[in-house]
Amino acid sequence: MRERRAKVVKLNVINEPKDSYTGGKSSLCPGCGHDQISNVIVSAAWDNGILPHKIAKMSGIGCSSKTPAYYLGQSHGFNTVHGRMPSVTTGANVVNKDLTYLGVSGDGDSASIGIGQLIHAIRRNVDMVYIVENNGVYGLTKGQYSATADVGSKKKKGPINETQPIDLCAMAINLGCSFVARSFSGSKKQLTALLKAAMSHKGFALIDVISPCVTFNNNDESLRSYGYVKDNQAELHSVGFIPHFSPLEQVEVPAGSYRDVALHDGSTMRLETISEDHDISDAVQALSALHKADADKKHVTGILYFDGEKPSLDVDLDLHDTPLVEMGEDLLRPSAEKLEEVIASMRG
Amino acid sequence: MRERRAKVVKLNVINEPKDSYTGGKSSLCPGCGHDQISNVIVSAAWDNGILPHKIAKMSGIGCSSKTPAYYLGQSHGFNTVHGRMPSVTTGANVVNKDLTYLGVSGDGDSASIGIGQLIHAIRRNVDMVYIVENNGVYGLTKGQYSATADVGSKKKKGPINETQPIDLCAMAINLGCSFVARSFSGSKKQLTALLKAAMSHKGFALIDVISPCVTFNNNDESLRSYGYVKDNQAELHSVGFIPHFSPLEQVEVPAGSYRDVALHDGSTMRLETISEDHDISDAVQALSALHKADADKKHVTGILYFDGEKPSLDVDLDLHDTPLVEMGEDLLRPSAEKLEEVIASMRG
Amino acid sequence: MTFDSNNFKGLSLSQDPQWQPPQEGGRRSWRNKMSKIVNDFTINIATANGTGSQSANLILLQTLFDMGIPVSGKNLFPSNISGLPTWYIVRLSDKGYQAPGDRTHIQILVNPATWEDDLASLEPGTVVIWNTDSKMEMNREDVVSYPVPMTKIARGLNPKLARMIANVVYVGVLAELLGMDQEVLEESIAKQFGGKAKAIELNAEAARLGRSYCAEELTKQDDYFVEARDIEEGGFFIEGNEAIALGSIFGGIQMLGWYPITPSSSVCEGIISWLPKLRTHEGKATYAIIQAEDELAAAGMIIGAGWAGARGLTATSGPGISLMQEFIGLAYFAEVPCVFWDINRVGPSTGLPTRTQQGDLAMLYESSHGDTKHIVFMPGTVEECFEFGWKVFDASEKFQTPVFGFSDLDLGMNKWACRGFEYPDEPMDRGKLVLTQEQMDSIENYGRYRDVDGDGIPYRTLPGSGLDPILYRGTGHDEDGTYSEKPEVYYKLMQRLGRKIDGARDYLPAPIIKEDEKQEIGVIFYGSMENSIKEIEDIVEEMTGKFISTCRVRALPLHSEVEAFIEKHETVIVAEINRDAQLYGIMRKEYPVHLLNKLLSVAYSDGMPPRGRLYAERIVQALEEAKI
Amino acid sequence: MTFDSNNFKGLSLSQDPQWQPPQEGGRRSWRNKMSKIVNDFTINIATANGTGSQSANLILLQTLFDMGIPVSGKNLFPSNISGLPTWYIVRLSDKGYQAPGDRTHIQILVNPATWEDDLASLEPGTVVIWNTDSKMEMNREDVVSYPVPMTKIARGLNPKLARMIANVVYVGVLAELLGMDQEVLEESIAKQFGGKAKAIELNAEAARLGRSYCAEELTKQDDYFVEARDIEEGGFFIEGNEAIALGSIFGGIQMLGWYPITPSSSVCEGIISWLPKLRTHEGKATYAIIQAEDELAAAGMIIGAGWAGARGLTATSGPGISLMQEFIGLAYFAEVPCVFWDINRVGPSTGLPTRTQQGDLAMLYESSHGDTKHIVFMPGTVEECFEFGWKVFDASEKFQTPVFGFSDLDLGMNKWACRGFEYPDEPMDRGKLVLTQEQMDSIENYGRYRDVDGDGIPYRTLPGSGLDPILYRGTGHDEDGTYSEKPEVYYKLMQRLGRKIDGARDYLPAPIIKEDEKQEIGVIFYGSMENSIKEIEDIVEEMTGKFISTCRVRALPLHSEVEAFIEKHETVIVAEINRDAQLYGIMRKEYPVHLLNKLLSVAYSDGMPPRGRLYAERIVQALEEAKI
Ligand SMILES: Cc1ncc(C[n+]2csc(CCOP(=O)(O)OP(=O)(O)O)c2C)c(N)n1
Ligand SMILES: Cc1ncc(C[n+]2csc(CCOP(=O)(O)OP(=O)(O)O)c2C)c(N)n1
Ligand code: SF4
Ligand code: SF4
Ligand SMILES: [Mg+2]
Ligand SMILES: [Mg+2]
Repeated sequence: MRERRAKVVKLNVINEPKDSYTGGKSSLCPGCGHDQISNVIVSAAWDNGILPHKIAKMSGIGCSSKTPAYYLGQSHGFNTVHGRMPSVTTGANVVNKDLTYLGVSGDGDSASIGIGQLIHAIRRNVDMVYIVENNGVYGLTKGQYSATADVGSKKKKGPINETQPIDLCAMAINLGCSFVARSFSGSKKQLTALLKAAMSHKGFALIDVISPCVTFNNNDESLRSYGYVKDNQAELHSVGFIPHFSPLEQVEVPAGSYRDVALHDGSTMRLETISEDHDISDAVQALSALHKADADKKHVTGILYFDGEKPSLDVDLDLHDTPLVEMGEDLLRPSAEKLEEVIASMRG
Repeated sequence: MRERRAKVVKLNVINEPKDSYTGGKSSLCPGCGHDQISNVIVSAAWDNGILPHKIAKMSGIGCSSKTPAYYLGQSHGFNTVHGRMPSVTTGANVVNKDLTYLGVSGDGDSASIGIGQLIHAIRRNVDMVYIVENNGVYGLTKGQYSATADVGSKKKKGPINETQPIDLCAMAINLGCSFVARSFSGSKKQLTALLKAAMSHKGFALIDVISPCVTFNNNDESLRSYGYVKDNQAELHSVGFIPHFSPLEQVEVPAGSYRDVALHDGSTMRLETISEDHDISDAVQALSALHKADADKKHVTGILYFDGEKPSLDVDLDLHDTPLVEMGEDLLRPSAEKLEEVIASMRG
Repeated sequence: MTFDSNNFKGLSLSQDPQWQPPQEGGRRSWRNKMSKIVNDFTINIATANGTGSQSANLILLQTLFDMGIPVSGKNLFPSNISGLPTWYIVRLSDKGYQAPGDRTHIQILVNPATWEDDLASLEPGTVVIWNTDSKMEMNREDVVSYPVPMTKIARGLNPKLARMIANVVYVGVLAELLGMDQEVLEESIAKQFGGKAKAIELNAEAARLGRSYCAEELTKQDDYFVEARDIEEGGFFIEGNEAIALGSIFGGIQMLGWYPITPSSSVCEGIISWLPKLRTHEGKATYAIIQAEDELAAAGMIIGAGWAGARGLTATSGPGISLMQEFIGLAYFAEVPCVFWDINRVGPSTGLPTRTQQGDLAMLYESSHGDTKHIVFMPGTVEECFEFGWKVFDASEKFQTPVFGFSDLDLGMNKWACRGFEYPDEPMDRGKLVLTQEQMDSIENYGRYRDVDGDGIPYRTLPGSGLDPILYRGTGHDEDGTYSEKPEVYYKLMQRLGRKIDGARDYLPAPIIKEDEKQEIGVIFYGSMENSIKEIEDIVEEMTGKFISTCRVRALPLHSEVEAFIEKHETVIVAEINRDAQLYGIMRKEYPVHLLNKLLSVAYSDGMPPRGRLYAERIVQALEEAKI
Repeated sequence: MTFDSNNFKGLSLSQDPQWQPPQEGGRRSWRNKMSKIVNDFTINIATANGTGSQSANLILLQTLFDMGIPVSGKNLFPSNISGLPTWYIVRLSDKGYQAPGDRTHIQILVNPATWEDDLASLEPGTVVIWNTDSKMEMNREDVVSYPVPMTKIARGLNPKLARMIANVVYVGVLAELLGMDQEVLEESIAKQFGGKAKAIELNAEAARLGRSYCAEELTKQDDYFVEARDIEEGGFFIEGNEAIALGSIFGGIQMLGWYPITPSSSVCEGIISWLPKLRTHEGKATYAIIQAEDELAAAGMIIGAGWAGARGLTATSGPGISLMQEFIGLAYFAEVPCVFWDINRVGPSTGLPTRTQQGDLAMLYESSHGDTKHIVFMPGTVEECFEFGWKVFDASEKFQTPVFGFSDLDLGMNKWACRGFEYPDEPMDRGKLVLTQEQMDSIENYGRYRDVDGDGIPYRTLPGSGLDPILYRGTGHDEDGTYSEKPEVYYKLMQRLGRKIDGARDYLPAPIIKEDEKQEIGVIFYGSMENSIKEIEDIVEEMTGKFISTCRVRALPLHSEVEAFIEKHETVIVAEINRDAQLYGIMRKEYPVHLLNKLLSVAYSDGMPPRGRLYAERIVQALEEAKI
């Protein structure tokens, strides 16, 4: 009998194959930026060698927020309600601080209905990664404008979109967020590196990822009509027809330089990677870089701000080393004597 | 018969006495900073010569939000729900753009429950004045910490208050708010000037006013216990005893210099008025000034940022000149012929 | 290990857990029967969303409609954007039945993802038109099989758009098979693509190719046919949500504050698209539209608008209603007019966002904490969607209170045949507004919250008018609006509010009652159940030999005629689309006990539009149980 | 022109709009009567908040209590911080009545702001002890007037603190007038001020001065006296909210997420102050406390904690409950344990934040959109506040669902006499948790949402355990937790959830039933009404000669014994503190019709704690009307 050669499966530092980090089949539109981010999550978690079941996948509601079903199938997760993932994660985090909390949200979820919770999670420095899959639109409800920056630089604006977009990175830096980065769904290498760093960071790590919506985010006014499509056969199309796109090509921009990326709708977007001179501990410098990029109609990517010293919420709370969820009745229920003492003190 | 000399009543440009701008008797604690702000509102509205009934007083919930009862008795107003005054004001504003909307809120109302609405009203550039009567605590619910900066510089912090405060001015500047100022309830002159300017501004004007809570905001850990008081007879005091204080003395700080103000609890606070060189059109400069002030444990006051060009929401909406509320059925209900046209178009 | 994947397989109409296949003996042998079945069958089209099947299905629907055939279409779509299973159910019924029927008679199989389950769930004898290019097998012998190379035909026309055009091919096949008028079909295609000549041509050609493929390659082996009928003049298709949008505009909407959520978004998007055409004055807007940051803000905005004296509206669905609870209480207590449309989808929580239900009714009626009670309008047809679209504003301003419109995904997002809309027959009722000093002087003892007329409805002034200003508030207040914690002031205020809403009862739309002479069995229902009631009636009659009277409730609080209806009948069933019998519950709470004795409930909800047989069987069962 | 000002004048107990002064003939001439009235009268103390009167009043209460006299105190305070009118009502009653009585017997007048109204509302013969330094007039001849220069006496002691000490002076006057034990009084002062010697001395001296002023300058002209009684061992005073706080801690609370709101804040502040003392391990916390940014976040946090496997709790009041609606639906549908305490204040909207009501009950029971139903615990005593404080956690984890605790301002923020707390008599019930692979293997066909045991309650694993991970969601899901829109999957899930909550009925605290032999009249009530029921019983008996049975409901869904109670009695009245008869409404919805025939409702709410006579009269009236 011939010896069967086992197929060589690459393992990570904790001897897990990459398969242990994958999830279900995506039901997003072909070409959606969000799927690229899901792939990065799989890679980064595998690279980092975290036990899959020690990760908690959290999300709100939206196309982006559906993605936890498409990665880390061995992790528990919670696809919560629209815009309120931060609070649910906060509650989970403080009772089980030993998990790695990986939150995924959309720009609608984060910058509109959820902005209050996002701000307060940042303020508390909850130990979690928070990825905004930012496409400038409400994907799942079919293309209404969201409150964040446009992905396409030449987007024509309807009256509503005159409204100044919210730059979540600038907001976070201003709030003293302990880790703030921006990236692009098509920059796999950069994003993987950022995500790995974020997962290792103790504290709140915001990664705002530009993640084009191939179905609704395009230059035309009629983008809000579900039937609109973007190739030159546009007018031949039917109600409810969503063309298939391939994912955007990988773009990696060296530190300090920029690249123009062509989007599906034909527009381009300028990505600049922040230079190596950038002092990530200087909030004002980071804000200034963002304001400048805004004025120049480009997006600056990379780690923008970092503060490794800020204690995270679980530390502030002075919790016992054992996660609260692992404590038994002996620690959770005071003794009968204690009750007697309490009552005695009341009797005065 | 002798001629009776009428008492001379000072009138403003529209021939109204100041009395036309006053309100009911305050029920706040004696010495509360909020009452000083109410007085400034009366003066500024009178000075500006706005018809009292053309002002709309809006507020949320809190000690601060009660104050609309104490000024502008001839104006309609709406004391809404906690943290949601911006949306109510937005709705009112777009249907009657001819009123001057004067919103008053607290730091709990604005920086916690209401921060999302505040941000989005700023983003839309709703034409209103928004005063935050900022005391660093929840006054009406008896002294819990709020999410904003402390008024006292030496405040001892309990575990919760390790959390980094939110600087609403910095947040607003970052969002591109069209008018951002900071002041102090005891700086009547400065505050009056700022408020008059804000009322004349077309767009969203944020004035963050440091307004000490004499009852709950003090340096001691036990400040959250209702019974705590702040003079040297502290331990003699009873449950539910609230000492009476006189309002803080007026402090006017010349541009570019600073002054240390003694608060009721014995702590001091450093107020610096922003220098005349400050370029109010430069957001990054303003942010930098705020970040610096924060590092130096002082408060910088004055107009911090201004953008007179940004169109306000009502302009964005391309509204007819006649306020919507003044339109009759002729303009509001399309004709029967129009309905026929609609139906015909449906029949295809 | 479990996580969600795309398992949407096998949604079929006969999946009600209670449903039983007909007994062996009862099964007719389809091959022997040669009688024609005309205009009385159901076509189920299984595709994936994002493929453009929606427009093919609408062409089919329009063609049948324009031939004068009573037809309805239901779109069962998933909660995503592209690639997941979607079913479209076309019901032809000379009797006018609009519910999805009991079974599928003709199945179009295009989607490999649900192929096997769809096929497995068919009854013997079903006609199956299937895409031979889908690489799936047709492994049933007991169905009438029509294989069609849909993709190949489409690819021949335009390779790039084959995925899309393949859908029109099956429309062509159906046209030939059932005998649809080619001219009408081509007109429908032209309607569907507006003026776009190239698209019209492409699609018409695809339909023709489907048609000729059928004529040339297939032999008719089934009994299903369509026949043209007399055409009702002037009818058209419209979604309930668009009808509400138009109604709102003819109701003088001044402010729309909204946040997107399925299935309500199209109310707002309808308003947004029609307003510029209908309500521009001197080139400027006579309305304001704001997409809010969330539902709380949307509610706040319309309350602000109402406070300022304008007609504000928002539309949302369950999750939004939950988020608006606090604000709704404010509007109730401070007496601010404003309109909320709830287009119900399946709850609780995020639930099934693209499925239908009447699950929010109880919540609307008693929205917010404390003692509250609200006015709810419940349209059952697209015509009523338009009518109530403007009437809600009058009610809200008349009673100075938040008013709900209540519809659902089924009524709101499907296209329904419509006879037309009646122009409002009354001028706008702005309620007890005091606009001038003269008016003010004529009111004895004015106070914002004083019940001057004894009907519980006070007068009000507007900001900016200079007349009797007050500080509105959500806290306790006396008749002048002044803050008060006095027990008797609060008690009196709450009693008045109670009387005010109660007094709206008979002002609100009366129920639509169809009475059988015998007055034995009554069925009370509401909203989109209107589309199933005729079939329910007929099946109950068929099963029991008894005729039923029906009473369609159209508003809360309940009109006195509803009570009279119950009074008259021996037994009355309340049929609704939810688990907890929500309208029945309201009646149990409010009606005299002697009426409750004859009140039975049939409540059922699984996300599907109400099927006639299912409700009929449950009604019969309830009647039988009640007799024991 | 109207806006709110400080008009809090004249809150008196007899201001019920239905209340009528006794008829002329019935009025006893107080000057002739010389009989002693012992331990059976009501003292009303009218002050302003922020003056320190609260501690004087607590000293008075404690003194009476320590003399063994059954006594209760109600604090009627305004919704502000300082300077507005406040009334404190002390009821002495050997019969144990704890409701505010029908009238004031002794009035302490200190507050000029309400002076005139307070005075005007007194019945002839009332004793009035008034501060002659208040610059107000005493213009009634028909009362027993005791003028006392309270401020002057206080100023003599400590001029700076005179405003505060003046309050203790009236306590001293009362002590002398009624015959209170000086030693007990001084002990009470010592208790009140903990170890603070200076404060004790100052206040004791003020009380002594008041006492001697009374002895020396006033002549007793009234009939009111106190007499010491046998002291029940070990009793103490505690607020309901603090009892809940302690109960939660002995229930093993792991996470508190909260947002301040009156009257619930003191639940959280109680937890916050006790936890470090009771639940520190190796110098570290075994709990996490977060003051959230709003109620939505507080709800989210405890849901996150529950999802992760911990016991999370929040406490709020009506407005917070409204804001939490969406999240509550998520917890219901995704089956996440978490505990919500609603300390009811007066709604709707912001309402009367410092007044009491049972107005949120109906909302709690059916919280959130769609079909839902929830478990509600309703303590009626401080002992139960403690007991239910821990039991809610067990119920929530057992049934994997949000559980409500329902209390109100009256029970929550007043001090009540308490006999003590019983240590939990059962170990913590963490429900069907699968913690090991072994356990997992022993379950046949595990699925997060599979009803393995037939009780509707599935098993669950925890994040981090490595056992059967799933993605929790608020959308439709099958038994494995996988996303599903299938009709039969949804239907089955909703039926199971229905059964699960329904199944909790008899697990929950049974009603407390006190049956009269005749079983003629039953009264059903709940919560803080417990404190008025005895008096209601006695007055009804006095008025009708009939004895009543009582049934205090302690949880929803309703225990089967409640139904049995109704079954047994001829007529049953449901008495509650709201406008819309909320518990009665739930019974109308759920009970068989034959029971409804005998069910009557007495619902009343004006912000005041329930007065015995008011309810008794309405009960008698309801009984009479029912007989017609
Ligand atoms: C309370 C509530 N409001 C509205 C919705 C409807 N809704 C679902 S997804 C979504 C927006 C999602 O946009 P975003 O977060 O940007 O995600 P994307 O789909 O673009 O990835 C909305 C409004 C909801 N589910 N719940
Ligand atoms: C929804 C809701 N939650 C909580 C409260 C209770 N509440 C009343 S005022 C207040 C805080 C007010 O603080 P702030 O806005 O700073 O005003 P201040 O009293 O300090 O002026 C809170 C939490 C409420 N009224 N409504
Ligand atoms: S709609 Fe946009 S965001 Fe959503 S799945 Fe499709 S491409 Fe992605
Ligand atoms: S509690 Fe503080 S904020 Fe409120 S009125 Fe008193 S001093 Fe002012
Ligand atoms: Mg998005
Ligand atoms: Mg404050």
